[in-house]
Amino acid sequence: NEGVFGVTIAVLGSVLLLAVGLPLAMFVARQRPSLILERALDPDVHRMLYLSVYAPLLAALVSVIFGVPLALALSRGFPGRTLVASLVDLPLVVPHSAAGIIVLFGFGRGGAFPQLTVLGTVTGMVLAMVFVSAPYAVNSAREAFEAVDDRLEYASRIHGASRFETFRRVTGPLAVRGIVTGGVLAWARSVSEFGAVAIVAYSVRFFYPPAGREVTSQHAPVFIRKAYLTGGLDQSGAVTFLLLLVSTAVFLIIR
Amino acid sequence: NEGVFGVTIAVLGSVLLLAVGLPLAMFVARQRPSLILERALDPDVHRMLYLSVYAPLLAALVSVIFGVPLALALSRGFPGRTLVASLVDLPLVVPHSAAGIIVLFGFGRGGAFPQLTVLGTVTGMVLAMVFVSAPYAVNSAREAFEAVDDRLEYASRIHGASRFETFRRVTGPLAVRGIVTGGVLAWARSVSEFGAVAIVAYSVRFFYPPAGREVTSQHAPVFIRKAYLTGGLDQSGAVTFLLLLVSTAVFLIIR
Amino acid sequence: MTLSVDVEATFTARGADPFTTAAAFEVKRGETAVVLGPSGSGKSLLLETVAGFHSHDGSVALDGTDLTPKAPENRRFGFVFQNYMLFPNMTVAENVRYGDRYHETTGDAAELLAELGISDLADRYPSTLSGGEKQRVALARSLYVRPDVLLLDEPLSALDVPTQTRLRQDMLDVLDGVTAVYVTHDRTTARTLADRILVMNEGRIVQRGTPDAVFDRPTSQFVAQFTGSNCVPLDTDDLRSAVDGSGNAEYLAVRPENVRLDNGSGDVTARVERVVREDAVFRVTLAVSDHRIDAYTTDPPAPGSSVGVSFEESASTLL
Amino acid sequence: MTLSVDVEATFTARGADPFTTAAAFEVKRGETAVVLGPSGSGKSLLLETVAGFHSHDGSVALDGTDLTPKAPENRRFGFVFQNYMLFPNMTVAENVRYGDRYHETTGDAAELLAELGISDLADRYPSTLSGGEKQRVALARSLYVRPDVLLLDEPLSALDVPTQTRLRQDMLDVLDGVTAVYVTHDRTTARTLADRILVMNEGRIVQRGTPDAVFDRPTSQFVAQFTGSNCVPLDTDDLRSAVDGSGNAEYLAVRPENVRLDNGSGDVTARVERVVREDAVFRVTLAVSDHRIDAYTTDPPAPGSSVGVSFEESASTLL
Repeated sequence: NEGVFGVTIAVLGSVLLLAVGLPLAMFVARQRPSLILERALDPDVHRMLYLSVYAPLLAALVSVIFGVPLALALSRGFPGRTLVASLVDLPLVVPHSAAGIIVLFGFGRGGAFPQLTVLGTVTGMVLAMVFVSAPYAVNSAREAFEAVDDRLEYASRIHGASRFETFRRVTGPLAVRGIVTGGVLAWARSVSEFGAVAIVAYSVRFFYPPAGREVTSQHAPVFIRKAYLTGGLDQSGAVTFLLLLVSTAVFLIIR
Repeated sequence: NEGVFGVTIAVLGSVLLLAVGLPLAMFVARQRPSLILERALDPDVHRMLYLSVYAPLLAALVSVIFGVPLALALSRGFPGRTLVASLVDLPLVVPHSAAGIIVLFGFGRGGAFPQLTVLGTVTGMVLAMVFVSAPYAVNSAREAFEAVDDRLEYASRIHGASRFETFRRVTGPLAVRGIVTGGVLAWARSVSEFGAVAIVAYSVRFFYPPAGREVTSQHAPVFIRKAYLTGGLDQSGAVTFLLLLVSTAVFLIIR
Repeated sequence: MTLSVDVEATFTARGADPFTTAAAFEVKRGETAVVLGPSGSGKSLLLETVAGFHSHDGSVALDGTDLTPKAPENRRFGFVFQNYMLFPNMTVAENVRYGDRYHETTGDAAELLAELGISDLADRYPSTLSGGEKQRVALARSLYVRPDVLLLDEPLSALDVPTQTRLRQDMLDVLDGVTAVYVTHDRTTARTLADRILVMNEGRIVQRGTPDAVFDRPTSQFVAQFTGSNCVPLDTDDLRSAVDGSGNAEYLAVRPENVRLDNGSGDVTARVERVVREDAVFRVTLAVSDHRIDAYTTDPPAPGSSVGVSFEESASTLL
Repeated sequence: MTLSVDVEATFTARGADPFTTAAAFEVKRGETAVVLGPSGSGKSLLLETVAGFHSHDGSVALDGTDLTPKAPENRRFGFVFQNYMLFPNMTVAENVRYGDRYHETTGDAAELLAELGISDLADRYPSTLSGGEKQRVALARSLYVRPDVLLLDEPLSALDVPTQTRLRQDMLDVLDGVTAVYVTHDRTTARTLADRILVMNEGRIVQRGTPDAVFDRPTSQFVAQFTGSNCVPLDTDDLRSAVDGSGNAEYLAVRPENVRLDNGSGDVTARVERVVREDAVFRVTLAVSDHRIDAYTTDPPAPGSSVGVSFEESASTLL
């Protein structure tokens, strides 16, 4: 009976592990190194990688800079807090391409800021990324703030520190891990995003420092799909492999 | 000083709230009810909604049925646990369209199961969804299992219950909330997924009971992008609005 | 510095019913007032309210100056928490000197650490300390800011018994000359440290007075039981006739150390049910009719034997 | 049922160094062995190892039958936890009868609840109970399966003092005739409940014996201090000459209740530093040379006065 239970668990658990691990293993096994090398030397791929690191970084910075104060307010509570918390979580369940459509309605033509061009710009790309990734930055920081015992803040204040000083010397330093994790998660989520970016900024013109001028490229997930449609599975596989190296680096930072 | 800190937090926090809330508000405000009604009565939209609820449900079921045993094993610990936990989390940071490519390498032509057709099938769609959503089901269940005090299980066993009985009467019932939450999260994540599904199963043939025959449709996020490319922002906005109603229902279940 | 408190505060814990605590009391300069009550009686909430952490009705005043509108950081209080609440990201010395930049006059950190016997810990981080050491650091941190009033919330109750006993003794030196409000559920601590005791139950002060007054003359069944008195229902004739001339009382409250045992004589006859050795004395459990009465004695009778029991009028209370 | 334990187990808590506990002892049928030690001394780990929750070297045997290969559910033990560990998804009655389907003979749940004074709680859920009530339910749950051996891990230490005192008394009835291993850091509980005491420190048993033997004749400085004895360094001539004829001892261990005070005469002269009222007696802190000695007395001298102090040879130990 004991053994049966253990074996059942192991067998059932292994099925899911296969569903995730097998494609990954097959994917790695079926790569052709020559093709990967060729793509790794392609300037088009370099531009894509630059854009795919840089724009998510901007999005993560925005999410952290404005998300940490929001997280602090949420962790303390204020009237309407539940509503705001729900609003912050909403993008998590909005289908990805729907998020792109929503960003276009908000900031595109006829939207809130007529001077702003989002379609095909880095601005639009970053706005789409912030929309889908801000919840991660806010929730991670919020959990970190909530994990700080209220009475540690009491101890700080009763011994003379103001709210701000308490944040600077106690709450902030104790939550810094959670804030950084939130930023990394937001970055990773932005790197992953395909749907919203494909709608708002399929191809993007941006200043590319190595070339010293503006160039056009795509966000990595878009680039991969394009490679698949035009070059087939092998071509897109090589690009995916390169991108996975970057993703794995991100992943190791998170853990 | 006190007031300044509070105001600074409120102002900075509000910026992020605007970046998320403003597009949502503008999106809702700019919808045309007549167009929404027209789309709501369109049989094509019905097929899409059926597929977009049904396939994610299959994916969530698979993730829960095979994910709960894995979560239980992970919560208890075994040799290689850290490696397995990393493997389970990996899909979270794999870019969405890369996930689709990886699934094709694993289960597509030349993959692990030659008899299996994944390109354009419900099977492929569900496999892609499981790949991206299983981590949610596993992690939620795992956290729920870890939240059960070891000594509650000790108390069960010392008073005569085997491992299996302890799971059935104590650990399982106490973790059931987390398991259900994990299932709902996996479902919501599958509903949202655009990148992986667009690569593996852009258009899908499936049996549609109301018609009594096989039909072709797309997963909602794909359908939205198609509507945007062929019908413009207004057309896709109406479909997005319908889908958001469904998403919001999901969202309310989660909370 | 006389602290005057007259507050009423309501607190809602996550998922619990709202709980109201209300109290009016004064603590004179240099005195220690101990708030004694069971867990959940609202004594911690009261202390946190005095510190300014919760909004409340009424006022907290120091020498007639109303502190109610002041934020906690402007009240010049010290606070010692049950679970220490040392800043984990700072060394012991940094913890102690935390209030440095907010106070013009402070104590001498090195001297405080020496007095509390923890000079050698100055450069350690809190996570490496034992419970007793942590609480000494927390004490030093609070004393360092030379608080007008020191507030202490069950500072001993997370410690094991020998550490408790040692720190309770040292606490007497610490509190000497300090105006303090000390919250505890432990009657030994209350009796050791208090100049005045406020007994709290269900958010209200139910009795107040000197330790001897509260312990020897409880005014209610609750206080009698909580301070360790026997509280015997007077529902049998022989018990009633032995102690209650007027016939109006419902309970006899008498401390175990005031129950006299002798062979054969006494107010009533009791059977010895059990004899248990406590630190200095024996606790004898007696059965009188259907009731249990505890007595402390250094010369215990044999279990199962019959003894005479007498209650001195001067050392027992009718409720 | 004689329980024989001879085990060594190593445990690694998350992020901590591995900790090893080792002990060999026997508990005879119907006896209560109390493992007494400070927190972190490995006594809970030892108890959990005996229960079968951790892998270990050595063996656990009952009447000569080796239980080591048996899973916890096949050992026929009962276990009472510090934090109750009631199943929150079951009523009190369901908790008590949890072992029903795994045992052929069980106790009578209603009777057990009645004996423990909690009959009226049968249909309540654990979250609605007080700490004392929860622990009574946990006791009933363990007794219900008629365990060969009852293991108790600090069952009183999460309770407030009056509840502790009451349950400690009732525990005497519960443990009557039951073979039990009881783990605690509280010496009063140990002295009240133990047939034999095993004093544990740093993962090892450092002294064992009857309560009186362990409390009155500690064999080490640690045991002396942990059981509440004074442990005075014999580093001055007058103290040494007063008590130690041979001159080999380093410490004098003497219980506070065995320190005799009289005016003027006595082995040494001491100054009265402090007098504190404890429940039944006064704790007098004396200064002898640079050392502090505590004494219990019912007739305390005035603080600041000088008194003679004598240590009876029969009631003090040289270490």
